[in-house]
This record gives sequence, structure tokens and C-alpha cells, in this order.
Amino acid sequence: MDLTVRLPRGLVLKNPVMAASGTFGFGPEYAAYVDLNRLGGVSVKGISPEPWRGNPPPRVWETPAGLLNSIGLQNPGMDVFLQEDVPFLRTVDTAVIANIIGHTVEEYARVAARLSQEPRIDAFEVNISCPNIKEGGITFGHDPDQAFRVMQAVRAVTEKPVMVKISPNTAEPWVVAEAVVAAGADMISAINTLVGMAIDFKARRPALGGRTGGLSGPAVKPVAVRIVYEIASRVQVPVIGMGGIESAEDVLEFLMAGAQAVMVGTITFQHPERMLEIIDALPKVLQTYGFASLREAVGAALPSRKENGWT
Amino acid sequence: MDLTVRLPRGLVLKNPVMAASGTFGFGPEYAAYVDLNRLGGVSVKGISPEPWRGNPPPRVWETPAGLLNSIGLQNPGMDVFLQEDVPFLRTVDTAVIANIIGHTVEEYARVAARLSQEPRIDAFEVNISCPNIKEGGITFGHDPDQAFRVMQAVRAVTEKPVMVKISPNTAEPWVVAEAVVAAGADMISAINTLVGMAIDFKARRPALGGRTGGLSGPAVKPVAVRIVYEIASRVQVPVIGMGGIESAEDVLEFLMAGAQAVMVGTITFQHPERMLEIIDALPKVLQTYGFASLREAVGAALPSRKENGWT
Amino acid sequence: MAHAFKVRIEEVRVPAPDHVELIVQSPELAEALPGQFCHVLTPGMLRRPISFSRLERSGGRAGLLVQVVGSGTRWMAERQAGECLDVLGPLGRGFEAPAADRPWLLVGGGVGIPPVFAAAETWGGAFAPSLHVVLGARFKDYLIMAEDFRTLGIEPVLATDDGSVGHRGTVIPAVEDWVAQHPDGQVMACGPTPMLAAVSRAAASLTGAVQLALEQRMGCGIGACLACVVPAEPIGAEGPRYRRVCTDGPVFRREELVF
Amino acid sequence: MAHAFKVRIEEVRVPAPDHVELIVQSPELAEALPGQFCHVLTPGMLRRPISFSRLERSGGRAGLLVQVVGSGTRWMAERQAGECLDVLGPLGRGFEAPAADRPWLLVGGGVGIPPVFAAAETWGGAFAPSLHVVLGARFKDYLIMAEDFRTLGIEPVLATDDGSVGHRGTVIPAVEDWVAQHPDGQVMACGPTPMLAAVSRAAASLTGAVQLALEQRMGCGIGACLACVVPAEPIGAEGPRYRRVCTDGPVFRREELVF
Ligand SMILES: Cc1cc2nc3c(=O)[nH]c(=O)nc-3n(C[C@H](O)[C@H](O)[C@H](O)COP(=O)(O)OP(=O)(O)OC[C@H]3O[C@@H](n4cnc5c(N)ncnc54)[C@H](O)[C@@H]3O)c2cc1C
Ligand SMILES: Cc1cc2nc3c(=O)[nH]c(=O)nc-3n(C[C@H](O)[C@H](O)[C@H](O)COP(=O)(O)OP(=O)(O)OC[C@H]3O[C@@H](n4cnc5c(N)ncnc54)[C@H](O)[C@@H]3O)c2cc1C
Ligand SMILES: Cc1cc2nc3c(=O)[nH]c(=O)nc-3n(C[C@H](O)[C@H](O)[C@H](O)COP(=O)(O)O)c2cc1C
Ligand SMILES: Cc1cc2nc3c(=O)[nH]c(=O)nc-3n(C[C@H](O)[C@H](O)[C@H](O)COP(=O)(O)O)c2cc1C
Ligand code: FES
Ligand code: FES
Repeated sequence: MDLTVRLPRGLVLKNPVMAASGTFGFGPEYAAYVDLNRLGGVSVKGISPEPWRGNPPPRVWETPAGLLNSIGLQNPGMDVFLQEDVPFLRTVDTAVIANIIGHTVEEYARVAARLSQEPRIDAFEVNISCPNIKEGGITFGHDPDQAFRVMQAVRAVTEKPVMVKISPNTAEPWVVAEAVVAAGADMISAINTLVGMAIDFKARRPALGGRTGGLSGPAVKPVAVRIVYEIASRVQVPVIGMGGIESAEDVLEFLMAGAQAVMVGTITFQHPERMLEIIDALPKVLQTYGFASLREAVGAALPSRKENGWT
Repeated sequence: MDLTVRLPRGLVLKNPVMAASGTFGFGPEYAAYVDLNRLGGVSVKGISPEPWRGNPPPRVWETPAGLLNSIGLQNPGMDVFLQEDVPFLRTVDTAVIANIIGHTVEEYARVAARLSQEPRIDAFEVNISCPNIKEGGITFGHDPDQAFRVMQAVRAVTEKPVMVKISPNTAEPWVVAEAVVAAGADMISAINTLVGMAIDFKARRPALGGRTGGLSGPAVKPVAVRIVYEIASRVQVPVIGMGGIESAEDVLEFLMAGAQAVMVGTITFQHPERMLEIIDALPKVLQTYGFASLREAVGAALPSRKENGWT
Repeated sequence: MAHAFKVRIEEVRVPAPDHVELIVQSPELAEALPGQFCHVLTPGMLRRPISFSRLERSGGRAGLLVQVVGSGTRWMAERQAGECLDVLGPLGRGFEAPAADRPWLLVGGGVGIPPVFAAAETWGGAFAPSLHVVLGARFKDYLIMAEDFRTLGIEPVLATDDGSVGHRGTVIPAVEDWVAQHPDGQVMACGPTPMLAAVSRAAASLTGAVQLALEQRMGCGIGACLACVVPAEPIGAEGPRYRRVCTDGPVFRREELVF
Repeated sequence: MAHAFKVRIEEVRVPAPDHVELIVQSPELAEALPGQFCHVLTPGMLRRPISFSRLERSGGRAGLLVQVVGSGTRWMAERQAGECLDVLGPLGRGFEAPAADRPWLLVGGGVGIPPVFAAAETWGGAFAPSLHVVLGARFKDYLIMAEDFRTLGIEPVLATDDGSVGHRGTVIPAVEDWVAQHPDGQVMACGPTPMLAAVSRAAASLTGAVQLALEQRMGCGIGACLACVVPAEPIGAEGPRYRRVCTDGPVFRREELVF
């Protein structure tokens, strides 16, 4: 079965399974475990113009069927990324998506402009879950106007395909999706992590150094499927779904909810080889549920699939 | 160890463990499995002035460590409740909390006024997760102003203790909590369910009859703990915590995050007797982590516990 | 009164591929009515409702015949004799005993066959001459318990979707034939909802009781959560009212239901 | 290159209450350096990092000595010989071999003792006269592997918080004594972070290498997620930089760390 996924501005994925940002490093880290050439793509760890230090440890905590993390977007900055990791990425044949972050609209534009010149970057994923330090710390992704401005600034500096990654922590995530599409986003990726917390009984304080953390893993899948479904019902651009995927059936769930492709995150920590197993299993799972092609499954559970132009 | 919890307006609980609304019927249903006299309290199923029909089935779906439900607040209305269930509730010695719902501010006021006359009702829990049918269907609990108006109307008709139940599906649930406290709420309960969805592969549509559903169970615990912590850090009234509790350790987690008492929901379906087991285990668990009393544990993980007036 | 307790698995039978019948030792469950069920603890978030396939009052044993369709039933199929199951039950409204003076039709489809067999075993003796049984399934392997009926001296009429055993097609033609010949008949049926809807239509003219045992996804299993509802009479302005399979059913009279 | 694979448990030892040592058959793991670890799949969301307690290169066997502290370690303690573990490893930066010409101190605290024993076993022979070992734990039962050191011909100095065996108190006085007598010494230590901080301070004046093996909660275990960081030099305007225990460590030179 042909698993190729064709996305806007010529972005082509071998298959719909990509590694989710922040769970797969910058590429080289998992190369000993996973043949990157077989993946649909890799979204690298969030990259800022300057290095970010991240949050104090501990930075991860297990929860029922979930994981809390408070990495705090630690990264060495775009220059180090270009110098140290892009050479490795040139040796692999998979879509490379640069996940970009900033504390101001200008920072987003700066990192997008710089990385846009690097041919090995196939697309951008704009992570708008950062606090806007200029405007009192409110998260870019929680405010459609701020999200619009970020996307507009990124669009101004790059011709590459751009997706914006939506936060699940608002009442109506699709409003933000609509705003960034209006600002020129080619795709939406959803979801980022839910805000959560655990308590360390012995330390008598929140377990994570950063106090709150982002919840990911199977626990969040129903929230993610719902948000993908709502966004795919409303916007005309492709949606990349993620949140809790651990099997080919989970991939199908996101496809049917309207995603054209998916990203896989937390489960990789447990099973580095799981993405490859999912890719192998996907054709059979599609067939089991009566889909003759990947395309047929996309949006199959949406209310008015045909009106949305999917078939 | 004395587990008594003293709450505003003379509401006293034998212990901090109550049954969560919608998971324990109106009281009689679980009486064959659970000695209700041993519970801290029971929050009955949401009650509206007139009967509500609820959503089409299927109404529940399993998810990893979670449960999606779309009951749609089916209930027979306040008259039937008073006639058919209150007589049973008079035979048990536990705090009875009437969870109330409405489609308009007036409906909330009507059900509160009527039930306020019934001595067996010890307190109200105002569920503001209903859509306001007058104002275009936006959920009361997603808008601090509408939440304020509901609480104000309820306060005007009852002297009984009132808690308002907060939705986790907004960016800043504490803003709604602050609004209802300003309107006279004596307590906050949190959290209600997260919005989620699952796909039925065979039916090729959302699995639940109501399309989306409310996610509960262990999967949501980190989200719940975080919201309890944030609210308890900000408001001066007691917080009743819930979301995914399945053990006495989980109760301790909510207590340390600032809850004075808790409610237990989804796990009861699996283990009807679990609430009693938790009550039995709680003193030992408190001691294990160095708490000589229940009171000591409350808010122990909050940043400035003393400033918040907890000790 | 219902109970929550552990029951010991005495015997594990494999009546057909993908099926297992757990014979459990439990005087409490053995007192159930055919059509009632128990709610079985499995590793998932929810218990699984399973009807009784046999009720041996004297031996204090009950049968749970399970078709493997997902994680919970797979887990049940992996149990071994000697292990225990944690169950709530017996639960729900079972079949009412058949009227002694009316011809009696039992209709079972797929895993709806076990409760229908329990009814035949419990009440069948007195009815030997006037009891007729129709069983259907997708294909041969899934047409379970036919042999069990034969040990009761009943030769069931069989139908499979693919004709791999018995008539090709559904049970409905056989039901219609029987109804035409027994206008004063009574019916008990259990199976997939579309089958029950068709049985309900086919049996509409009967003067005897038509009892249908339904399935629905359940939360609590004991009437508290209102998860397990099905559309029922009366139909109001908004549509049918909703009634609970776990306590108002699983067995309903056909007049009570709206398909 | 690191690997992800199944290793067979050859033997399960119970060295002390709440402890278990799994001897696994694995030439790959047996090639590890003392101080390296493997990331063990357990039923939770994350794997569990466990160091090597012994590395039998010739036999192709490695030891994992686990203290039961929570769900994952309890699961490991329930394994039986013949079962398999799913591991990633060997991972991380292990101890550098000791300099042959310097006196050598090994310090182990609690479940920090196993990697220190692996170091003694791997490199100890050549050092017999100049190797000194100090072990500490909360109380007697948790002071593991003392006997293993004795089979190497080393008599460890012991300390327990409650004095139930050896000196009462921490390992630090013994470390300080040794440092005072061996200004040109080298140290390898593993144990709880407060112990390592104290060892680092006590050993600051030594001219030899002071290697400390740290613990931190981990996600991936292979350097991708940046979960497992500890504060490290250089200290910038915002504070120390963060380095990864899983790949930059677990073993660091004392100069690299900020406590
Ligand atoms: C009153 C009643 C009696 C039943 N008696 C029998 C019986 O005797 N033998 C038998 O094999 N099956 C019986 N079933 C169906 C049986 O409950 C389901 O096949 C089983 O719950 C599936 O669980 P699973 O984990 O294998 O499947 P999954 O699909 O993994 O289950 C996911 C969830 O859906 C629910 N679910 C899935 N299918 C059904 C269904 N058909 N009905 C209700 N809930 C479902 C499960 O309980 C679980 O909560 C009965 C159902 C009801 C309502
Ligand atoms: C490099 C390294 C080597 C280690 N070597 C050993 C060893 O040889 N023997 C041994 O008994 N223990 C060792 N530990 C500690 C061991 O990893 C933890 O005790 C174990 O992960 C606890 O898991 P749990 O599920 O039992 O506890 P839980 O508290 O239920 O675990 C919850 C989560 O916290 C993590 N966690 C809990 N305690 C620790 C800890 N101290 N360090 C890191 N993560 C932790 C777990 O991995 C898990 O993700 C080592 C830790 C590290 C980092
Ligand atoms: C440890 C960790 C780090 C993450 N870092 C990033 C990041 O840098 N940028 C980003 O957009 N998302 C980040 N995410 C979110 C994931 O990309 C993904 O959206 C989320 O984890 C849900 O998918 P999953 O449940 O499959 O992990 C991170 C997630 C985890 C667990
Ligand atoms: C089946 C079901 C029905 C519910 N009905 C109500 C309700 O009527 N009113 C209400 O305020 N909350 C209702 N809830 C939410 C619970 O009271 C509780 O807030 C939530 O389930 C989180 O707790 P838990 O994870 O322990 O179940 C319902 C939850 C479930 C699972
Ligand atoms: S399953 Fe809860 S009411 Fe029927
Ligand atoms: S655990 Fe992921 S980088 Fe160390």
C-alpha cells in the first residue's frame, strides 16, 4: 500500500508517521535504534535564536498512562543546531521539520529566517506554547491575535511549508488554528501537551522542578483526537495529529478524525523501535477496517467528509 | 486519626472522601455495595428543574487509564428527585450534596430555591458545565461573567453552603473560580471532565452518541492536581479536589495540592468498595508521609502555605 | 440483593474458536435468572457485562460463555481453572418465566445464544413439545451451543450469514414461519440489536409476551451512571425516553422498546 | 554502539531484604564499563535506569542489583530466572579506569554500591594494596555487597545512619581521613546526591581524578529528551548550565558539577 503523504508547498512524506518534537532530539540521538530513513519525518527539538537553559530538574514524572515533562525548551540555539546537527541530518533521507520557538515575535521570525536558508530543513513547525515575555508572559498559543502575529512574521521570512502547533489548553483551540491559517499557515499540528502537575510526597512540593509540566502519552489521546477532529472540521489545510499514539490503530484513529499524518512522541522513550513497527503495521490495520488507501481513511469519521473536499 | 472536615456554613464531613456527582446515582443505587454511612458525603447526579433526556447512546467508551462519557446530564428533574430519592437519603447519615444544573440562570435559581427547602440537602454543588441555551450555547463555566451570574442567582435563593464545580477546559480555570467566589461561593470543587473523543473504526464516526465526551479517571489526575493547586493558591475558600482518584495516595496528592476534601468518581464503577478502602487507608498513608493530622496535609505542597492561612 | 465478590473458575471450556466458557463455582450467581448478567472485573477501566450461559442451582455453578472481541474478553479467555474472577452480580432484569400454556420460541444470535440456552435449560423441561429454538451466527464456528440444546432434547433450527451451517441468511425467516403458525406464541430472544429489531417486528402480532435481551456499553452496571441506555417508550416531543439496560433490562418487553 | 534487546535472566539473588540482584546473560552488557547503566522496560510509562553490579566479560554476564522503592523496581524484583528483560544499553559515560600510580578510594552509598563494586571487580586486582573502600547505607540491611568486596580480598569500611553496622553516621568522616592521608589519591563514588556533594567537598584537595556517578529521573536514557539534567559548570548569568546524566554522565569529574 502506498503510504506517501503529499502536503502543501511540495512537502512529501514517505509515510504518515513522524517523530514528535522534543522526544527525538535533533536526529542523531536515536540513530542507533531507529533507521531514520524509514520514518515519514522528524520534527526536531524546539530551536530558538539563542540558547535556552531550560527548567530545573527533575524534569519528568510518570502519571497513569502519561508523562509529565518540564524540560523548559532547553536547546543550544540555532547556530549550534546548524553546525552540529544539520550535517548529520544531511546523511538521512527523511523529511526534517524544524520546530521553532521564541519569546517574542521577532525571535520567531529570526530563527525562521535563518533556518529557511538551510536546504536540509524541509518545513517548519511553529511551537506557540512559549510565553510572550514582552506581553506579560501570556502564552502565544493561548491568544489568537498573538498566534496570528507570530505566523504572519514567520510567513514573511520563509517560502517553506509551515505548520503551527496548537495548544490544547484553551477552551477553543480551533479559534487559534483558524487565526494562524488566516495568517498563512500551510498546516496545523495538534496537540502540544496539556498542563499538569504531580506532587512529591517526600519533598512536599510539586514533583517537577518547573512546578507544572506538560502531560503527554496515551492518557491525552482522547483530548487530542477531539481537537484534531474539531480543527479538521473547520479549517481547509491539512492537520498533523498527535498525542498518545502507541499503535497503528491509534494512527488510524487520528487519520479518521481528520489528520493527514501523525507524530509519535512519548512512546518512543519506552520503545525506540515502535515508530517503525507502526509503519509496518499500518497497511494491514487500514485494510482490516476496510480502507483501500491511506487517503480513504483521512477524515472518514468527520461529519461531512465530502463537503470538506476530502474525497 | 480524626478525619472530620469542617467546611463553611456548618457543613461537616465525617471524612474527606465523597462520591462524585454522576458516578453514584442519587444514593440508593450503590447502597447494596457501599455503606453510605461511612462516606464523607455524596454528591448526587446533576438535577435540573425539569427532566433532561440526555444524549443518544453509546454513552461511555474506555480510553487509556480513562473513561469518556456523554451521559448528557439525563435526570428526572427536581420533583422526581425529591419524591423518589430524598426519602432514601433521609435514612443515611452522610453529607448530601445536590449537584444542580440548568440551561439558563433562572433554571439554576429555580432548582436551588426548591431544593433549599429540603432539609436533607446539606449543600449545593453548582455544575456550570452546561451550555447557556439563551446565550448561544456557550458553556456557563467557560465565561467568568456567566459563572458569576449563575452563582449570584443561586446565592440569592439559598443559605446552604454552595460550591461551584470548575471546568478544566479553559486556559485559566482559576479566573472562573475567582469570579464565583466574588459572587458568594463558599467553596470550589474541581475538576469536571476534560472534553475528549474516540473514534469507532467500524461505525466510521465518533464512538459516543454525543460525539464528544467528558474524560475522567486516572488519566486526568495530573490536570486535576494542577488546577486544584492553582485555585488553592489563589482563592481563600476551601477547594474540593477530584479527578482520577483511585487510592489513598491519590487523596493525599490532592490534599497536599490544597484540597480540603475530595470526591471519587470513575474508579467506583470498577471497585464499588474502593471509597471505603481509601477511607480506611488514609490515616496510615498520612502518617507514612509524616502528617500527624489531615489538616497538616492540606496545602502542604503549596508555595506559601502559611501566607495562605492554612496553619 | 446483588453482590460483589470473587468466584472461582472450576473449568474452562473452549466451545468454538475465539470462544471460551468459564464454569464458575458460585451459589449466588447460580440463583440468577436466565437473561441476567454479571459485571466482570478485567484490566481495563470498566468491567465487562457477561450473561449466564448456564445456571446449575443444585451444583451452585454458573457458566459465562465469552466471545473474544477485544482486550477484556481476551483477558477472560486467558484465565485458567483455579483462578478467581471478581464479579458484581447477578444484575439486571432477567427473562420472566414463560407462560405454561403458550407455545414458546427461543431466538439466539451469536453471543446472544448463551442466555437463551440458560432459559431453555431452566424452564425447557415442561415445554418439551411446544418449545422451538432458532439460532443464528455469522458463520459455522460462531454458531455456538447447538450441541448443548441437543443434550436437552431440542433440535435447534440454524442459520448462518454465509450458509456454512443451517440456512443461509438470518434467523428471521424461521421466526416469521413460527409466528405465522403460533399466533398465541411467546418469544424470548437475545442477539445483536438489528436482529432483535427484526424479531420484534416479526413477532408484533403474537398474543404472548415477546421478551428481548439487549446489549449496551455499560459504566457501573448497577443503575447509577445512566450510561447503558436504549431508546424506549413512551416517545415524547424530543424522541423516545432512555432506559437502562443494566437495571431496567437487559430483558425488555418488545412494547417497551423503540428500535 | 548501544542496543535495545532482550536479555535472559540466569539467576535471581536476594542479597538483602528489599533487594534483588538479577544476573543476566548478555555479552553486550558484559562489555560495559563500570558506572554505565541500562534502561530497563517495566510496565510503567518510562524505562528504569539500573547500573551494573558486576560485569563478567568472560562469561558474558552482567548483574543488576535493584533496591525496591516503587512500582518498577517491585516489578523487577518479581522476575524469575528464565524470564527476559527488555533493555537499552549499555548507556552513558562510565568510570574512567583508575590511574595506576595513585592510591584509589571507592565510596558507595546505598544502591550506589553496585557500580562501585563493579569498578573494584574490574580494575581492583592491580590496586590491591592501595585500594580503599568505604560503604554507607541507612541501616544494616541496606548495606549491601560488603561480602562481595571481601571475596575480592577487600575489607570495606562501613557506616550506617543508625550505627546498626560499622560507624554510626555517614561515610564522610572516613573519606576525610583517607583524603588527609592520600593527597595524591583518586576517588570514584556513587550514591545519593547529598553524599556525592559531601564527597566532592571532602575530596576537593586531591590531585587525582574524583569521579562521581549521579542519579536523575530519566525519559529516553539516550540523550534525546534532556530530562535527566544536573547543574554543571560553567555557571553563567542565569546559573549553572544543565548537562545530561544519561549521556554526559552518569559519571562526571567533580570539577564538572555544581552541587
Ligand atoms: C447485558 C450484556 C450481556 C452480555 N453477555 C455476553 C455474553 O454472555 N458473552 C459474550 O461474549 N458477550 C456478552 N456481552 C458482550 C460483552 O460485554 C462484550 O463483548 C465485551 O464487553 C467486550 O469487551 P472487550 O474488552 O473484549 O472489547 P472492547 O471492544 O475492547 O471493549 C471496550 C469497551 O466496550 C464495551 N463493549 C464492547 N462491546 C460491547 C458489547 N457488545 N456490549 C456491551 N459493551 C461492549 C466493553 O465492555 C468495554 O467497556 C454482553 C453484553 C451485555 C450488555
Ligand atoms: C544512572 C542510574 C543508575 C541507577 N542504578 C541503580 C541500581 O543499580 N540499583 C538500583 O536499585 N537503583 C538504581 N538507580 C535508581 C533507580 O533507577 C530507581 O530506583 C528506579 O527508577 C525507581 O523506579 P520505581 O518504579 O521502583 O520507583 P517510582 O518512584 O515508582 O518511579 C517513578 C519514576 O521515577 C523514576 N525514579 C525514581 N527514583 C529514581 C532515582 N533514584 N533515580 C532515577 N529515577 C528515579 C523512575 O525511573 C520512574 O520513572 C539508578 C538510577 C540512575 C539514574
Ligand atoms: C519530553 C518532551 C519534550 C517535548 N518538547 C517539545 C518541543 O520542544 N517542542 C514541541 O513543539 N513539542 C514538544 N513536546 C510535545 C510533543 O512534541 C507532543 O506534542 C506531545 O508530547 C504529544 O505527543 P505524545 O503523547 O505522542 O508524546 C515535548 C514532549 C515531551 C514528552
Ligand atoms: C459517567 C459520569 C457522569 C458524570 N456526571 C456528572 C454530573 O452529573 N455532574 C457533575 O458535576 N459531574 C459529573 N461527572 C464528573 C464527575 O463528577 C467528576 O468531576 C469527574 O468524573 C472526575 O472525577 P473521576 O476521575 O474520579 O471520575 C460525571 C462523570 C462521569 C464519569
Ligand atoms: S451501566 Fe450505569 S446505569 Fe447502566
Ligand atoms: S533521559 Fe533523555 S536526555 Fe537523558
